[in-house]
Amino acid sequence: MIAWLQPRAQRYRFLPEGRWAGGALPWIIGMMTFLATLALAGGMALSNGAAALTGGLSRSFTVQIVEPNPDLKREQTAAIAAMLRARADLADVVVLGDSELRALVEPWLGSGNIGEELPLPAMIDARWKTGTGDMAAIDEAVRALAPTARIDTHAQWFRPLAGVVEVLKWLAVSIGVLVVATTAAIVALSVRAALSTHGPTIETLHIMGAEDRTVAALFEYRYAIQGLVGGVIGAIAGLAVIIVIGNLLGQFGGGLAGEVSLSPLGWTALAAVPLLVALLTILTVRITVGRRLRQQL
Amino acid sequence: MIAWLQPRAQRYRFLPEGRWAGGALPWIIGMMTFLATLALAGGMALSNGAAALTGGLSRSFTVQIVEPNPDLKREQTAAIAAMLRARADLADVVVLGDSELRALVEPWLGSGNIGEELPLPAMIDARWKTGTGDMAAIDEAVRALAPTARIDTHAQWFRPLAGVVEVLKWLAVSIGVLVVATTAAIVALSVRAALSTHGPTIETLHIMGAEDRTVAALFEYRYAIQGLVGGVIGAIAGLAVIIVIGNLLGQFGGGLAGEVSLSPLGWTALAAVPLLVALLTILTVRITVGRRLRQQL
Amino acid sequence: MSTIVRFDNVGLRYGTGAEVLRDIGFRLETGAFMFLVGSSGAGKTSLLRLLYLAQRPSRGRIDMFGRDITSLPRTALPALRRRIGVVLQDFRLIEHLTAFDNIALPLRIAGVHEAEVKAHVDELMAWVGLAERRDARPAVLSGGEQQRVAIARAVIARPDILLADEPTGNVDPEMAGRLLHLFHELNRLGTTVVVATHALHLMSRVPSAITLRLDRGEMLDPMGVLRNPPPVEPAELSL
Amino acid sequence: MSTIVRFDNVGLRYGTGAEVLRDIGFRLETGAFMFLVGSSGAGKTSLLRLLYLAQRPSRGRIDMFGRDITSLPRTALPALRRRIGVVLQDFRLIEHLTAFDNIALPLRIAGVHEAEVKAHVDELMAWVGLAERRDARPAVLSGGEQQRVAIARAVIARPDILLADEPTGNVDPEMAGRLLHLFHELNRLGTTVVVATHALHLMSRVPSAITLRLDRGEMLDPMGVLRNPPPVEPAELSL
Ligand SMILES: Nc1ncnc2c1ncn2[C@@H]1O[C@H](COP(=O)(O)OP(=O)(O)OP(=O)(O)O)[C@@H](O)[C@H]1O
Ligand SMILES: Nc1ncnc2c1ncn2[C@@H]1O[C@H](COP(=O)(O)OP(=O)(O)OP(=O)(O)O)[C@@H](O)[C@H]1O
Ligand SMILES: [Mg+2]
Ligand SMILES: [Mg+2]
Repeated sequence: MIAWLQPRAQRYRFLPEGRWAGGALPWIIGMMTFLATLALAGGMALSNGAAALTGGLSRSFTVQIVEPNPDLKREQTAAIAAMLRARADLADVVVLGDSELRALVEPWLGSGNIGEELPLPAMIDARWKTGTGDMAAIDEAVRALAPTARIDTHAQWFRPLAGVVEVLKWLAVSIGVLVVATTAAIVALSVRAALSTHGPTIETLHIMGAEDRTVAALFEYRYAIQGLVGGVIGAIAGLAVIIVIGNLLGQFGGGLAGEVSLSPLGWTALAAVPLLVALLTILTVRITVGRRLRQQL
Repeated sequence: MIAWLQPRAQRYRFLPEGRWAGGALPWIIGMMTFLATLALAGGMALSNGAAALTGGLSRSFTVQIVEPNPDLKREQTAAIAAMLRARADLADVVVLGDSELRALVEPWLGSGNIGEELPLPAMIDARWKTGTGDMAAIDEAVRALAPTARIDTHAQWFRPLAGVVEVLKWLAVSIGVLVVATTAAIVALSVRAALSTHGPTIETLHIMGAEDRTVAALFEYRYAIQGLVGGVIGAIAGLAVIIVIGNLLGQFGGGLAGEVSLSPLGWTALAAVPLLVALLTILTVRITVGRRLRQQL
Repeated sequence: MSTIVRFDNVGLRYGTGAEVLRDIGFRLETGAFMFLVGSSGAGKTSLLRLLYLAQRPSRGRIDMFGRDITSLPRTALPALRRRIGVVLQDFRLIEHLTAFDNIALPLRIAGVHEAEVKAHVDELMAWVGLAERRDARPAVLSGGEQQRVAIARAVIARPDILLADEPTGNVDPEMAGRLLHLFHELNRLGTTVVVATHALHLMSRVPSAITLRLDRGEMLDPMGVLRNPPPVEPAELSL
Repeated sequence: MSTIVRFDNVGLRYGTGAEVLRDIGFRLETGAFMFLVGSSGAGKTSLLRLLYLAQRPSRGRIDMFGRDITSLPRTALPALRRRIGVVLQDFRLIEHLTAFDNIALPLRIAGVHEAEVKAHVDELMAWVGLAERRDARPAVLSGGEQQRVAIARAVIARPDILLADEPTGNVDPEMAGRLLHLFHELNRLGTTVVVATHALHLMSRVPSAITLRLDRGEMLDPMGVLRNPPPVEPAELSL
């Protein structure tokens, strides 16, 4: 298992030292890791965003009571709020106060222009506890209490955006998977090339009684180092870019950035990428070399 | 120059036929081309978006005249509109009618609630012809005509978003450049491996009097095909994804998608990617092989 | 003395071709010295490939070191290979290793202590006239030098059995005699030696040697001495 | 007859090492047959490397085909190389090509018509006893078979000068004689031949041959015949 950590494998240099593949492989692996990290982070961020859109925001709706008679309006508002609060599948039923409504309207009308005489509608925000419940039932119940009331579901506003986010999320995830697969293909290509270059050496070692795992370890050791170096370089570069972009989004985007940021689990997943790449490298090497060695008796 | 098109180079198979590098190289090149295409398209789309934001939308501004006295308001509005129209560096000066304003406010107040008695502000949209002009001068001129008037520059709303778009654009471009560089590195790695594998063959051909360009052509021919195949596969996949994403954005995002779409030049640039990749492949091969051949007398 | 190699009715074909070895049967006693002769393409190298476990026979049975190697699992072979020294027809030196490191290879594979490696290898290199080429890589060695490195590598670990394929094709007659003397000395110390060669004039140098003559894949053994060899005289340890 | 090769005070060192060839000076007339002898490491292969333009001398001047090859530009060399046939000590066959294709290589590099290639190669393969191994790759050929492929490849294009490095090290004496006869025939047809060999007994087979003896990089030419050779007899075209 850890045969490639045996000092002898390096000490006796059965394979040539120095930079294999002209030293380019770690950089190539680094670049691929960088892309994978970005794609993974993008996918996770978009996934959070999509969850926020389809989950949090779109689960809430607003009841608007447009009733010129202030008393009747207040009455209807209270009745509807009570009805909504009574339901077990709703949460966060909030009646918006007059001042909050005024704040919403003010940008459009200019401050100080809205007198008491302006007939603002009453508004009640509510949210489904899980998923989206039976909107039609709510609609019916509300209309029974206030025929002029209107229900705004946020979902209808966010659904298109959520669709786009969903598509982008899957694009990012697919790219991530493709990048990882391509990295394995590149490593395999490089290993096959090395095996072909060092084929005579392998054959000679084999004839002289070297065990398969000793020979395999020579390759695993070298590629593991290259994979690890490349993975760490790429992951560091990727994380740096993610942090910078995240900060810029936080600076500029305000609220949205919060929805797009990563969970601690997400950060852990990103940090695991270089290890994964190194592991993938070793696995690719082991399979490729093993197959080559079993060609000989 | 086109020595590698000579039939003899293939006919006599001085190098082995069949899939080199286990047939993986075209797929790897294809994958990299796919990524480069996406990054390029993303960069161009974001660049268009950024231009739209910093250029079109952010060049416009709105003057709001908040004046309870309707007559005075009408007077001031006309004066300001005349002043703005008189300027040579502004265009599209539009006074928003009462009905348009009502439409803007209606969602917030409920339809039918806005009577004549509601003191709506007057609004004038205007746009700088090029860049953003001397906002302070406008501000001064407007205030001279209507002390209570307020100016909304759209730029202040769009600037943060424009910043994010700008950052993402440069990220996309950098990724594109990195992907292309990595592709060259992968091709070079593969060529060096092939040279090392076929080193004895090259030496033998050399001793027997084969010209350098004949030998180089053997490699160029094979890699050019692999580069072209990979480039076309990747570009087709990339364009397919771009078209799908573009359609989805068009479906969902409405107006924004228009700003993000590609110009004919952009499409041409994307279509040129596989040729570029093939050219890059040939160039990499020519340099790598040439260097190897000149090591021999 | 015990039997170290025993072939029973062995046949070998590569892929779907014709048999390149047919009905080979002989016994080799521990400590024997055998020449393998026959014209080009007769199957000498193929027979040696069977002996150094690079190839399984397509039929028949081969015993080496008292074990039926045709039925041994693949994992048991490396240990046996370390008891066999081989000089290949095309040398098979490792290109990136110096002459010293090439010769030291079998000792290092066997895990011998480095100080011991150095002493042994340096002594042997002097013996085959390569002391000055200690740090040269195969690419810069002359053909004869490469061949001597290959021979030194084959004998350095004092194998139980030494196989040499045309080991003197690239050296002058004087060096050939010297190398054969080395084989002979090893043989006297107990190593069983099999040498495939075209250089028939060398054979007279080892009077006690037996000869296996191949003709287009078949054994020529009119006397039947190979199938039922007389016991080998115990070697005097004189080196 | 004209001089085809002329060495003037030639020295060769690899890198910063000592000179492996020192003060080599001789003339080779067109149509001559020369044996190159000397013990292992004497510099035979190095001298041949100079002749097949794989190496420039570190000092002195070499003329071949009437041109000073030490000052020729790199681009002018391939055309000269196509007039030289070489049998390398390690064969250097191309692994993925069949015996036929390996032998055909020089003709194809020279752009000879395919029908002609086939006729010539098949005839020569029969001559060296490889007719049955036509489609075999080097890996499946015996050592001697490989050597014969290498020789056939060297002579197929009827070179002006044929260089052979230890061309009979892996074949039996009978085949060695046969190959030497081939060289001799080619020589009688006008090809200048240089053969480096340890097989001194072969030298008597070509009575008209001259001998260049190397000793640790120096020429042994006590008579001075090599520096001022007598004219070669016009060869009778008898083949
Ligand atoms: N791997 C292989 N696959 C197919 N045929 C092979 C293979 N190796 C050898 N042969 C054939 O088997 C026959 C015997 O070959 P082998 O190498 O044993 O001969 P040899 O006696 O060593 O000859 P030489 O003296 O020329 O080295 C030859 O005809 C050869 O072409
Ligand atoms: N490329 C090289 N770099 C450095 N030294 C070399 C190189 N090639 C050969 N030599 C050395 O030059 C000397 C002469 O080598 P060369 O191969 O010419 O000998 P040779 O006469 O052909 O010997 P042999 O009969 O063993 O083939 C040897 O000592 C060898 O080690
Ligand atoms: Mg053989
Ligand atoms: Mg030599």
